[in-house]
Amino acid sequence: MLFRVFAKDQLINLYDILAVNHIVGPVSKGVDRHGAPLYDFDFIYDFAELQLDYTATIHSLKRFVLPPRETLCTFDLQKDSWQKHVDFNAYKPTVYFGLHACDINALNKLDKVLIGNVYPDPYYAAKRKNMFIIGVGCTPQPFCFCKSMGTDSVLHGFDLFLTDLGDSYFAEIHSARAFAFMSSLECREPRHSEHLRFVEVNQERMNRFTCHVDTTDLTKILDLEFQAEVWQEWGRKCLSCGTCANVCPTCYCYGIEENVDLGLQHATKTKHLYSCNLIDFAEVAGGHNFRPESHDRLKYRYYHKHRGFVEAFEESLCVGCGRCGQSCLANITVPEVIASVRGEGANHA
Amino acid sequence: MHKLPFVDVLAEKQNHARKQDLTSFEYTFQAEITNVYPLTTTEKLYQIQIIDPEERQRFSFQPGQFVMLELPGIGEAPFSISSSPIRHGDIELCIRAVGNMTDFLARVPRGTRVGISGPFGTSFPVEQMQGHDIMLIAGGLGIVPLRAPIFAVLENRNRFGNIDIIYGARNPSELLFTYQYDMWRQFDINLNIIVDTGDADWQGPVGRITTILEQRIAAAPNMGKNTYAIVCGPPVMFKFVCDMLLKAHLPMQQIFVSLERRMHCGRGKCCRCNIGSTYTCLEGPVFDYWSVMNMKEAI
Amino acid sequence: MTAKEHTYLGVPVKKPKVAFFEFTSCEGCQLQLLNNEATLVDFLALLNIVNFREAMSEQSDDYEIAFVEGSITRDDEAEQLKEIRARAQTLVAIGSCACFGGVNQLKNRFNDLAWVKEQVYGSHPIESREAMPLSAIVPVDLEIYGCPIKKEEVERVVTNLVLGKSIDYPKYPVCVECKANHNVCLFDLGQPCLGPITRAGCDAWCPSNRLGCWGCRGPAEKPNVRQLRQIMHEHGFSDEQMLDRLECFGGFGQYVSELKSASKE
Amino acid sequence: MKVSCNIKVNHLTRVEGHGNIRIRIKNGQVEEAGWDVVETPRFFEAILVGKLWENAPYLCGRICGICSIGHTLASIRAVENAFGIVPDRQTAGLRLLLKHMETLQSHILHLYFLAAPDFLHIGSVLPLVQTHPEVVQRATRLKLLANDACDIIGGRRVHPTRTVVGGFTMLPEKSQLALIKARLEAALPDLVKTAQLFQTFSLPDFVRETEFVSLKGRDHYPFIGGDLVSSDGVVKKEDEYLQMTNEYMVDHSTSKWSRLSRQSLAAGALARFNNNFAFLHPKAREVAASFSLQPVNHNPFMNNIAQLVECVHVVIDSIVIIEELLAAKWQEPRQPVIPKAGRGVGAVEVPRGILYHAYEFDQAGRITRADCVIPTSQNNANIHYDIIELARQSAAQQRTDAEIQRLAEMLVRAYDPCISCSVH
Ligand SMILES: Cc1cc2nc3c(=O)[nH]c(=O)nc-3n(C[C@H](O)[C@H](O)[C@H](O)COP(=O)(O)OP(=O)(O)OC[C@H]3O[C@@H](n4cnc5c(N)ncnc54)[C@H](O)[C@@H]3O)c2cc1C
Ligand code: SF4
Ligand code: SF4
Ligand code: SF4
Repeated sequence: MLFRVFAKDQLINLYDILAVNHIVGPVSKGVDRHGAPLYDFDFIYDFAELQLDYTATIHSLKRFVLPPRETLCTFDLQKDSWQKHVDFNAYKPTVYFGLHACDINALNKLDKVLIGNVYPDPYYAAKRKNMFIIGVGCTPQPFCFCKSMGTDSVLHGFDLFLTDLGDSYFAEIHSARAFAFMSSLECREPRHSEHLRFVEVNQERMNRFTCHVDTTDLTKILDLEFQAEVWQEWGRKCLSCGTCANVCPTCYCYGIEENVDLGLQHATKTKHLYSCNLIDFAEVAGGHNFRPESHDRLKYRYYHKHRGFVEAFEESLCVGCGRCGQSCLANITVPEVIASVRGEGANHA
Repeated sequence: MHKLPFVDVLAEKQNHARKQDLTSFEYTFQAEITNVYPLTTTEKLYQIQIIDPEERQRFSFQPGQFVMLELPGIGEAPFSISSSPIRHGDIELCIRAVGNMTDFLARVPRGTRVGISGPFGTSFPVEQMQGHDIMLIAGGLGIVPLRAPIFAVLENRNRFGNIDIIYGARNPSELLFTYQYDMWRQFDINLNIIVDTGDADWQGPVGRITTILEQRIAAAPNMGKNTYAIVCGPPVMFKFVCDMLLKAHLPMQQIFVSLERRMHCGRGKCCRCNIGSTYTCLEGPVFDYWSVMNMKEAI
Repeated sequence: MTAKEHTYLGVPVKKPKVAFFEFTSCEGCQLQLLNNEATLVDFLALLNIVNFREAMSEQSDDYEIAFVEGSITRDDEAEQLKEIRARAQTLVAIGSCACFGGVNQLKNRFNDLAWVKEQVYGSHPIESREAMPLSAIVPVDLEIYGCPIKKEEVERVVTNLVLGKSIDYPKYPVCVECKANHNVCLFDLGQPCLGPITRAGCDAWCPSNRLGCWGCRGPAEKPNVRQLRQIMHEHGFSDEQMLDRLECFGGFGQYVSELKSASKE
Repeated sequence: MKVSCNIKVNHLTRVEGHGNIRIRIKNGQVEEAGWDVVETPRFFEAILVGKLWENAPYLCGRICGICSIGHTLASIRAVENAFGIVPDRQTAGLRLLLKHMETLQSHILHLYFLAAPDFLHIGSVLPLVQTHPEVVQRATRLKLLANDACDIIGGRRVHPTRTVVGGFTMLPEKSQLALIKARLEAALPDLVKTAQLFQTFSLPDFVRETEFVSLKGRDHYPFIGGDLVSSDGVVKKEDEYLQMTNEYMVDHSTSKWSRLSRQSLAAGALARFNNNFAFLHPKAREVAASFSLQPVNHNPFMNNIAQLVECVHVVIDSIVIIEELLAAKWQEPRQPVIPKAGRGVGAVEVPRGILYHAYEFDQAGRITRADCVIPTSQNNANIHYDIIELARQSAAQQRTDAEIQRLAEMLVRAYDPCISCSVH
């Protein structure tokens, strides 16, 4: 990896260099009822909109790589035959400006199942291949537990990663194209003092984590506690609204719907993101539901993320961003649920 | 100003084990329904042929695998291939009308173009079963996925030991493939059929599958290690039948089941078929009983 | 219009004869049908409309599908509905009034029709009975929810009806669609919302416009109303405010009485 | 031969709601004639009692599917007047714009879909899809524009979602407004064509003198709030509306009737035109002149033309409003609401005439009394006496049964009655 340092006022130049492309980044979405600022990822048309010192975004980046609704293909029907037209819905390369480590890690995890598996998902892959990612160091929030999930720093899956050293940015360059961009910027090799400052800044950040999840033997504990009473308690709270999965950067399950146009000559096949928390997720022919109760479904979400994925890919499908807990109206958070399953939380029966 | 180059995934050759480039993962074979045979009031047998002769020949599958059958604009659903593997892309599907896509399919005439993708999923280890006795146990629609291994076994009948088919249905009118029973018997297959409730013409036994299985096990006290079993049917049936087989000393890894889940992609993406966190479409639908025991909420 | 006979995947598609009727309602749902400007012509081409009083003078009693708007609040309406039921093969209730009683059923909450009449008409005699959904009088084949109905959904339902394809509604709540639209949760903005318990299908129409959901589409499958009540309390909303929304369209009948008795405790 | 006929139109078509026409003429003498409303009442005024203030606009919009925006705005105005909230310029501008777009969509719906078939001697607009596709396309283009604008400003074309007491829940994108402005500009030629189409129709020559009631313009053609005026010279304040409407019940109608200085009064496009002609945009006045329409006109069939004139006016005025909104910086969309005890009235000119909502609140902002007076109920008596007069004139002119029935139906349609709304 190559490192560079550039003064903060150079950032706008970096933006300008990239601005011929579509740019997505954190923008302000007003304030919540307590006056706290809200952020979300959106297209950026003006450098002033870019809020690099954002706390966390409500939704993840997922809408850009796994849109909540996506047309997979269309059909033209003739009297006795039909044609299928496939469009991967990727047209433009896009710069993602200002992703935190957790979100970059989330994409890396999605890659494993959506690109690495025997059947790659071409719709995802097409968008994924057209990303230019600029990461940025974050300030841990009270709900962040990425440190516990091992996703508090990111080793690959980005082009450039910026760390705020006060009056300058420390840039990790991870791709040739990023290197090319940096060469049109006023920047230089970091000095030794800046190496130290970089380490120091990261250490300070490490010390700020307040939220933890104990993942020791979690795969086994989830198996052992499959029948635990706490699941029922969480289930009674859960609204089965799927919000947790919708805001999660790594939840990817979906449903398919096919519709015929009013003219009866065309049809479309649409994919829409689903959630394993929704009531009919595991319903099959004849109406049998493999997970009829909300606690069955809630449990399954944890089971998939913290056990199944680990078995398949040696790592958890959760990056510890805490969004699901933040968005859950019933206050169901990963740290509390896992603690209670481990028999530690206040909620343990 | 730097314009990022657009990466056309369509063009980019991927080094995937299975296919050459990413488009192939969305490829649908155009196929024609060449014949439709009503089997009962709700099930029909569809003969479906891939139109392009080359594609038809290239399409090969193992008994137990399934395809996604698509009616454009109506829906797509997984169905076990119910015909002999040697027939390649000229397959038979036996389909029960239970919902959106299957109800529409029941109205579709001969000659209609449909889409097929696959084959997907794991298969029954027919090779491995050679030299052994085989018990094929089916309840209701469970006979459908068993028909492909039955064909495979019959084609090399002399390589297998005793073959038992135990098949239960709710009543005689729901029995599938009745026209093939004589043929199966001619191949020295011990075919046992039982119904929950008989009717005026019914000569055979009445009761549960387990009744017959019990008799079979009692008659062959040392079936144990030498026997492979394939079990297919409604979830409630699995547990009882597999328990009995275990008691009869069949090793867990010689008992196979085919599980049914909701599937929207068949490609390990939509998560709809996950059991615990195992994809039924990738690691199944055929599982050995050990794996099933190991998965939460499998049956 | 002359019908072009279609087949779809080899299945013959017949233009059904359809009729539209309205009972006690604002006629907004019928208007929504005419509001399909962009697709109106295609929509009309799918159907053979034989009766649509709001838009045409020709009338016929020979129809296969009847779309009925409005709730039943008078005996003559009940009688006419029964006639429609007898004629139509498929009876489709459109809008919350027809499906649940709609806003009209709010008058039922007083359990005092005489007082209600007196409020509006004084001593002048007027005929009216408790507002009822169609299904309280006759069997209903299909329900299209919403106040008002959503044209995209109507078009989908009608296309599916014409094709003979099954018609499914989301079983999950509005939150799913709200999140898909990347809205900020109304509770975070300090507004109450019934999204977590209301059946989706409207594409989170109101929350996407920053108005909390009032539950016009009725309950989602197995809604967790008890938990939502607690959430309302945590966010500073009273049982009364929750009740206002819950009882607004009549879809949550059972939960309204539960909440009423719970808030008395 | 003297005219004898017995006309009974049950559930008149191509109007909103359920009304019946009856005319019995024997030997040239009108024995009986009139207008009956058989719509089932919904009792909104009772429903509102005991509800918190925030329910009022939400529920009252549902009085009418066609003018739900007008009802919502009238209701909001009543609540705001009771709580002493004055909308800022941005809110007022957006509300008027929204109101205009509802007027446009409602008038176009009436002119093309409900009224025009009569003049073309067809049962509905459907045959035109084949014979005159360009007419249907023009109608849908205009209606779509108005509806899209309602979606963008009010959140939804039927039963708006963004309109709340205190302002709006959220604002449209300025780029969306700019797009609407461009479409409005492009709509003017369509309106000219509409006028040309209506020039080819022969409007029945029928006059019965009546009293016209509307809002009183001060410097603008009035739509939201202000004083009330009648063509007979009565002027009242907004909250004195009861003295303008004087509602009463008749046996043959579930909708109430109104009167002021005479036996009946008329509200609607023609009333607004007659009372506020001076405030119309010159282009709109030109259109009126091309139909020789000038105030005070007493031919109810001319209400169609007055609607057309208003379409031109609201389109031009909307362009002006959008220009102003685009030039200003967006302000907070919503003012805080602090309920208090009191009474508030909101009068709004909806497509069919002047609409009043009035509420009384207790300390906590719960409604203790509600009253809504709908344009069509103000028009009922006028429609009734017009039918009688039409029957009389027809008998004198020896018209055929079919002709009398057609004229009577057209007459009622000319009022564009919103019957379900009037029986709320
Ligand atoms: C590996 C596999 C092999 C199968 N083989 C056969 C077969 O050979 N013959 C046959 O008749 N059926 C088979 N099925 C079941 C078949 O896929 C479903 O009956 C079919 O998907 C129903 O689709 P539909 O659109 O008609 O029903 P829908 O209208 O989608 O649904 C009707 C009911 O079926 C449920 N359902 C929807 N999709 C599925 C699904 N994929 N699996 C199970 N239930 C579902 C719904 O929740 C609902 O309760 C198989 C299923 C799997 C997973
Ligand atoms: S855990 Fe929370 S966000 Fe997730 S489905 Fe349950 S209630 Fe909704
Ligand atoms: S499960 Fe929750 S904490 Fe984990 S990645 Fe998803 S949203 Fe973030
Ligand atoms: S958000 Fe709620 S109230 Fe609004 S349309 Fe949807 S279901 Fe109805």
